[in-house]
Amino acid sequence: MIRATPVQVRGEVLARRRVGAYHLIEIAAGGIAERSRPGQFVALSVGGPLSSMLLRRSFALYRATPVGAYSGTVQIVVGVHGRGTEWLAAVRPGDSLDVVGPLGTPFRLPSAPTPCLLVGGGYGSAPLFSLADALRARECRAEFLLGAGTHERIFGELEAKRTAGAVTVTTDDGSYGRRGTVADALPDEIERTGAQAVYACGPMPMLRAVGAVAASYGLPCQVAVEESMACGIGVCMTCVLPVVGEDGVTRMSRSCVEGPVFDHERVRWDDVGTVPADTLGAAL
Amino acid sequence: MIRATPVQVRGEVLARRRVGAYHLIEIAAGGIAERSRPGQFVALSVGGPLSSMLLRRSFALYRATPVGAYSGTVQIVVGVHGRGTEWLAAVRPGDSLDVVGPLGTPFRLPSAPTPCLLVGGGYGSAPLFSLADALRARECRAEFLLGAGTHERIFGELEAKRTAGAVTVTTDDGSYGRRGTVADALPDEIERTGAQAVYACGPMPMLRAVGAVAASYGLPCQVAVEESMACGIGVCMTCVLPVVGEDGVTRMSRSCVEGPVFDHERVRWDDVGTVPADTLGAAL
Amino acid sequence: MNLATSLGAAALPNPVLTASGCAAAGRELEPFAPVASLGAVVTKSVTLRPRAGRPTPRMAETPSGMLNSIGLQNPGVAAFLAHDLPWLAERGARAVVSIAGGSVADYAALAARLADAPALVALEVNISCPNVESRGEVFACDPLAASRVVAAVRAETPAGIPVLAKLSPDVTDIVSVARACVDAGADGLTLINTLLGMVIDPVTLRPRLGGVTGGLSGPAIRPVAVRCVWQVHAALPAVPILGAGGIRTGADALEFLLAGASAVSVGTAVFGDPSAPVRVLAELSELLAGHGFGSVGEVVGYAHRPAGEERPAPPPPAPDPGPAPPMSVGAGSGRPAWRLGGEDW
Amino acid sequence: MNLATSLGAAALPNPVLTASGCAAAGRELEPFAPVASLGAVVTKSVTLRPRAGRPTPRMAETPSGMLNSIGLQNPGVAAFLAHDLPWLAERGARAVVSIAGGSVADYAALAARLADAPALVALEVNISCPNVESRGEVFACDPLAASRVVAAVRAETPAGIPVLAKLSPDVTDIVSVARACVDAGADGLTLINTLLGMVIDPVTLRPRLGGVTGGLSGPAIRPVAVRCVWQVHAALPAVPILGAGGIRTGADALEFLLAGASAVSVGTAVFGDPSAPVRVLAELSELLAGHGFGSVGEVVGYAHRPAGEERPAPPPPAPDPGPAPPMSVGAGSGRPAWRLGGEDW
Ligand SMILES: Cc1cc2nc3c(=O)[nH]c(=O)nc-3n(C[C@H](O)[C@H](O)[C@H](O)COP(=O)(O)OP(=O)(O)OC[C@H]3O[C@@H](n4cnc5c(N)ncnc54)[C@H](O)[C@@H]3O)c2cc1C
Ligand SMILES: Cc1cc2nc3c(=O)[nH]c(=O)nc-3n(C[C@H](O)[C@H](O)[C@H](O)COP(=O)(O)OP(=O)(O)OC[C@H]3O[C@@H](n4cnc5c(N)ncnc54)[C@H](O)[C@@H]3O)c2cc1C
Ligand SMILES: Cc1cc2nc3c(=O)[nH]c(=O)nc-3n(C[C@H](O)[C@H](O)[C@H](O)COP(=O)(O)O)c2cc1C
Ligand SMILES: Cc1cc2nc3c(=O)[nH]c(=O)nc-3n(C[C@H](O)[C@H](O)[C@H](O)COP(=O)(O)O)c2cc1C
Ligand code: FES
Ligand code: FES
Repeated sequence: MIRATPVQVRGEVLARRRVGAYHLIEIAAGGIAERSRPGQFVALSVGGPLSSMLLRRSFALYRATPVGAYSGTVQIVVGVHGRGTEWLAAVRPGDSLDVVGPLGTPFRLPSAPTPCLLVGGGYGSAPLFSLADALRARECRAEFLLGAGTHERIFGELEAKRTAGAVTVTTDDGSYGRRGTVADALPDEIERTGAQAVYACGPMPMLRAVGAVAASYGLPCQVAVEESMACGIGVCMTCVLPVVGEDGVTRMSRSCVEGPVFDHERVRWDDVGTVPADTLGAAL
Repeated sequence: MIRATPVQVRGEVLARRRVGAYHLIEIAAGGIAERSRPGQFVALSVGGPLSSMLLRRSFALYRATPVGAYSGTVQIVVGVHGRGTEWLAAVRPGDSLDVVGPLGTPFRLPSAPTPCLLVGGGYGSAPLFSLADALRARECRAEFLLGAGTHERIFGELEAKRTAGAVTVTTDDGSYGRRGTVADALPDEIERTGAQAVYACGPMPMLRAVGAVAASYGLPCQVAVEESMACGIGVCMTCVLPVVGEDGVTRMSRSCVEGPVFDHERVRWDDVGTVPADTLGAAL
Repeated sequence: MNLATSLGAAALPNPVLTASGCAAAGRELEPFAPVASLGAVVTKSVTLRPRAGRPTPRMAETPSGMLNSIGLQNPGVAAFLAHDLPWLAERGARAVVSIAGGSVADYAALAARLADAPALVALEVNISCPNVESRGEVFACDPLAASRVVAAVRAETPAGIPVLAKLSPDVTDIVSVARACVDAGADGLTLINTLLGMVIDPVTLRPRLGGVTGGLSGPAIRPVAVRCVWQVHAALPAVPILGAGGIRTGADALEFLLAGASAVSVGTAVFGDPSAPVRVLAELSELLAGHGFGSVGEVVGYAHRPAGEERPAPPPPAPDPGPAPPMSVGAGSGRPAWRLGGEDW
Repeated sequence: MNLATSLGAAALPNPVLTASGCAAAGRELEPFAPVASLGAVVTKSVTLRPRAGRPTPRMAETPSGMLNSIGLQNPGVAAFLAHDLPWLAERGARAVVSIAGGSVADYAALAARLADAPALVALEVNISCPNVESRGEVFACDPLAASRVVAAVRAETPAGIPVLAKLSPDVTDIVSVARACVDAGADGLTLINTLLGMVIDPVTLRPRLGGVTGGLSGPAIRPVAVRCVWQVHAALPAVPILGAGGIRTGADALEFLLAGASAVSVGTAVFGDPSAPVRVLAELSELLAGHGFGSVGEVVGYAHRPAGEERPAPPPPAPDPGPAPPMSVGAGSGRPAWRLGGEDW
């Protein structure tokens, strides 16, 4: 796979606004949008030069617009999790942000028209909208199944409706949409949409469950995983998970450069967080 | 000496503006202004809660206004020196600042009407204006001698003129006012003003020289020193200098609680930065 | 919940103390952190005779930390007994008195002088001092030298007053030093003192500190301190530990308790926030309650429990905004497998 | 100015290198910091056989630092020789190859395999590894074990390739370990590896890292690293040192040179700023020129010069905005002494 080399640029915050539980941040960052593909991510410095936080934070590209009034903009959807995302949730237009990207593997697209189901959990739906555009450009139908714990943690329902017509939404407690998880709703959705492929992005347990349902229907499923990352560019070996290679051998694969998009069936979900004994180079 | 106990308050930046080479910052900080006396200082947190900078930065109180639209305001004059002052120079109205104060010893005032000369170096003139007010309230004449390396580093010339009439200004290179240092100009100023006491605030070499001139005229001189401080409240023993006590014994005195105001003649200027052999507790 | 804890025979109303050298003898802290409200005040190390300390500059700020080379400036034990302990006693505060010396005899003499001092609840033996009788080697770096100091202090100290040995992290094997001190009679351990460090000024091109090297403290060293507490508690689970090193929040304090400390000292954080000790106590107490702990004792060393063994306590809210894992997953329908095309840009 | 420097027989075009484990084998850094423009790439420690490393989570961010417990994941020396060194050689880059093992024999075998590898300019011996033949004690913590490894590697390595022993700061006396390594044939030393640390999660109440403890790196540890370089250079001034530990700016790099390092490695800073190595080099080169140094060699150890001995170089602008001390001070006029009144509020 030939991928564009990432760049490091000093971006400028153009806008930040709340969207449900999240913050939608738009950044002028020349050189990134034109190289990026759906599923890739950017890594941002947080806290300013005197911060005690040394490491970058990673965010899926929600939108990447190569041209326009600014020399190229990217949009990300930030959920506040810890100190770095808290800081990001307070940036103001005009603030400068150091951005590295595009990083990681993009979603691969069907080579022939194929109806696809795009499953997002929480902010995990962010990268699915540009994916839907790319799918449609290839005459692939793209429908959405979005879930979260609560209504305000569903991202992009309106946008999904605008582009895809019917959108199914789940919340854990049923306070909005269908009660339960996206995996609970998935069989009905596969039947309803006639999907021939599934794409998913969201928390790890969700990816695991969604992929299992897809597999039970014999459908291929690509997932964009989220592992804790120190460097984001492939030099530190922090972000690994056990993945089975083409050769059938399990390796601790870096989710920042070999992922974040993996074929669901290649990830050894039972063993995430461990080094399985049959991994290449596992201690005896 | 009975001094008000300091308080720690969450202040709010009301205004920041450039004045020559400095930044004049006004902070609403209830509880500090009403307790403070000329010569005391405040200590501010810098960099925010996630900063890599742990220690406070100290600033002389330029103005302290106990009442008004806000529950009490303080003003400080900040010269950019390192990272902390750089951060302070970028605060915006509405930003919150953790302030501890008032700290340290105030200038002592003559008990009878006495003409005084107030000598300031660079931002060191900041505490002299409230001192002048206090002196005048005691019917002491207060005149100013201000110096700095360059014109933009003279602070408060206009204000000094407004309140004191003639003000002598020196710059090292003579680009503005009299050429040379305040100590060079001091003999003439003592003659001209008939001063019977000298107060000085500024860099250590200046304090030393000013005090020497005052001493040569037999005039008492109080100086507000500036030593690097870690805590500002007297618990760490960082900010010490060799000072001769009433009992004639030299001690490493804390400039944050036993100072910053000292009688010039008590400071062992030749030995600042060392522990003289006859200091109480010096290693043999 | 009940915040009471103890360090050996010393009963403390709560587990948050100051750290030696970061609170003087409590007086200057009183406006910000009333001394009687703290577990105890650990006083600046006191020596037999007054000490003037090292030349300035004595400190340098470093990333999330600072270096100090104060050189144990203190007024000597006589002045300390005359002015400082009575003041703490008047306010109903408890004092853990830190002592420092250059020889075993110094430490013993200090312990004897302090034996019936007011407010005293424990002695902390600062053995991160050069041994003048042994080429200036630091006591804390040699298990034998450390144990000699501890034994001498223990012998001079009343039974009801625990002796805590304060260890340096600058050693190859902190457990062996800890064990030597305990074998010599230490009732508890304080972990950790500062790490030896230095800063060179890029303008003057010389060491920044008057003393050339200094002690590194603050949040920067917290992971080292937690590791030391963890290792020593794992090896000597019955020995009470006073944890210190970079504690700035209640969550930081909790880390130390979980690693095995029975109480904690807040040091450098006081310089940035003089009310830090009381704030840390409030935050810690809220965290402990949130986790459903009923007493400090339950928490001490809790992170050492075997994998799989979980608390029945109410779990804190999950930080993850996404949906929870499904309870059931739909069964397969037997559709034919279909492969996605390869990457084609 | 001339930025060339050397580490023993290894001539380097400039003194800024990457750090082992923080740049993989250079390939992923190339878009941000072209590998040929650096003094050298210090590659991730390689072992004889592939290693899968430790379970995740493998890192925790700490104040101005981070912990890692990667566990030496690497593809093994065969893959490294097949894919990584040729790539570096093609680009005209220099490789300092870091090797790691569990026994003296492992290290020796690695050195033999690498003896005539392309791009290789030096071997860095990562001895912060558990010795499987000695209850897992880390080689770097025992002068004898460390010297055995170094001697074995030196014996297998061609004369023109210097062997650098990379020391751990987690020892009581780093100078004695340094001396043992030099006596065993080390041509230089890399100072320092990470400090052992840990973090406990205040939500899960368990250690944050899969490996429980991990290595602390980043600016938080810089004062410790500078102190180690200072101590070792003072004791062994002729031994070249590769300095590492928290270097993020040119001024940080300068600190290490002044303390006695002949070159520096930029590690953790790369994660926050992938172009850090080239930026540090540019900043350092500007600083050196500003101080009037003509070569790197002049700077190495410069902060050790005796007090009073100053450079003739143009001094940087004084940071103090106030007036300079006066040249002359007016003479006394004999007025009568007069006392200020006492404090009266
Ligand atoms: C490929 C990828 C795409 C992502 N996309 C999004 C997105 O679109 N929107 C969004 O809100 N979040 C996204 N995340 C998660 C986001 O990166 C984390 O929430 C964020 O890094 C947490 O930082 P913090 O400072 O708030 O938390 P802290 O816990 O303080 O972070 C400490 C350190 O751990 C790392 N870390 C902690 N959690 C994660 C995590 N889940 N993933 C990676 N690193 C982590 C941080 O980067 C930082 O270095 C994505 C993560 C990955 C790996
Ligand atoms: C009593 C007193 C009154 C002062 N009044 C003023 C004033 O009115 N206006 C003004 O501009 N400056 C004043 N200063 C100096 C000011 O505190 C320092 O310039 C400032 O602390 C430097 O911080 P920095 O982050 O920019 O520099 P850094 O060098 O990054 O500071 C690092 C650390 O050293 C301490 N430090 C460094 N220099 C000094 C210093 N000169 N004094 C005390 N601590 C220092 C800092 O507080 C900080 O903890 C005063 C200092 C003192 C002691
Ligand atoms: C300025 C300063 C002075 C200190 N003085 C002493 C001392 O006299 N005796 C002692 O045992 N420890 C002393 N310490 C070490 C602290 O008590 C504490 O062990 C260490 O700083 C780590 O905790 P912290 O990171 O919370 O500061 C001092 C620390 C600092 C910063
Ligand atoms: C993620 C990570 C992996 C590391 N891997 C190695 C390694 O494989 N071999 C080694 O000798 N040092 C390794 N180190 C240590 C660094 O090379 C360096 O000595 C240390 O991190 C201090 O420098 P720094 O603060 O600039 O990172 C690693 C450090 C980090 C952060
Ligand atoms: S985050 Fe560093 S290799 Fe993936
Ligand atoms: S600054 Fe801490 S005692 Fe003065």
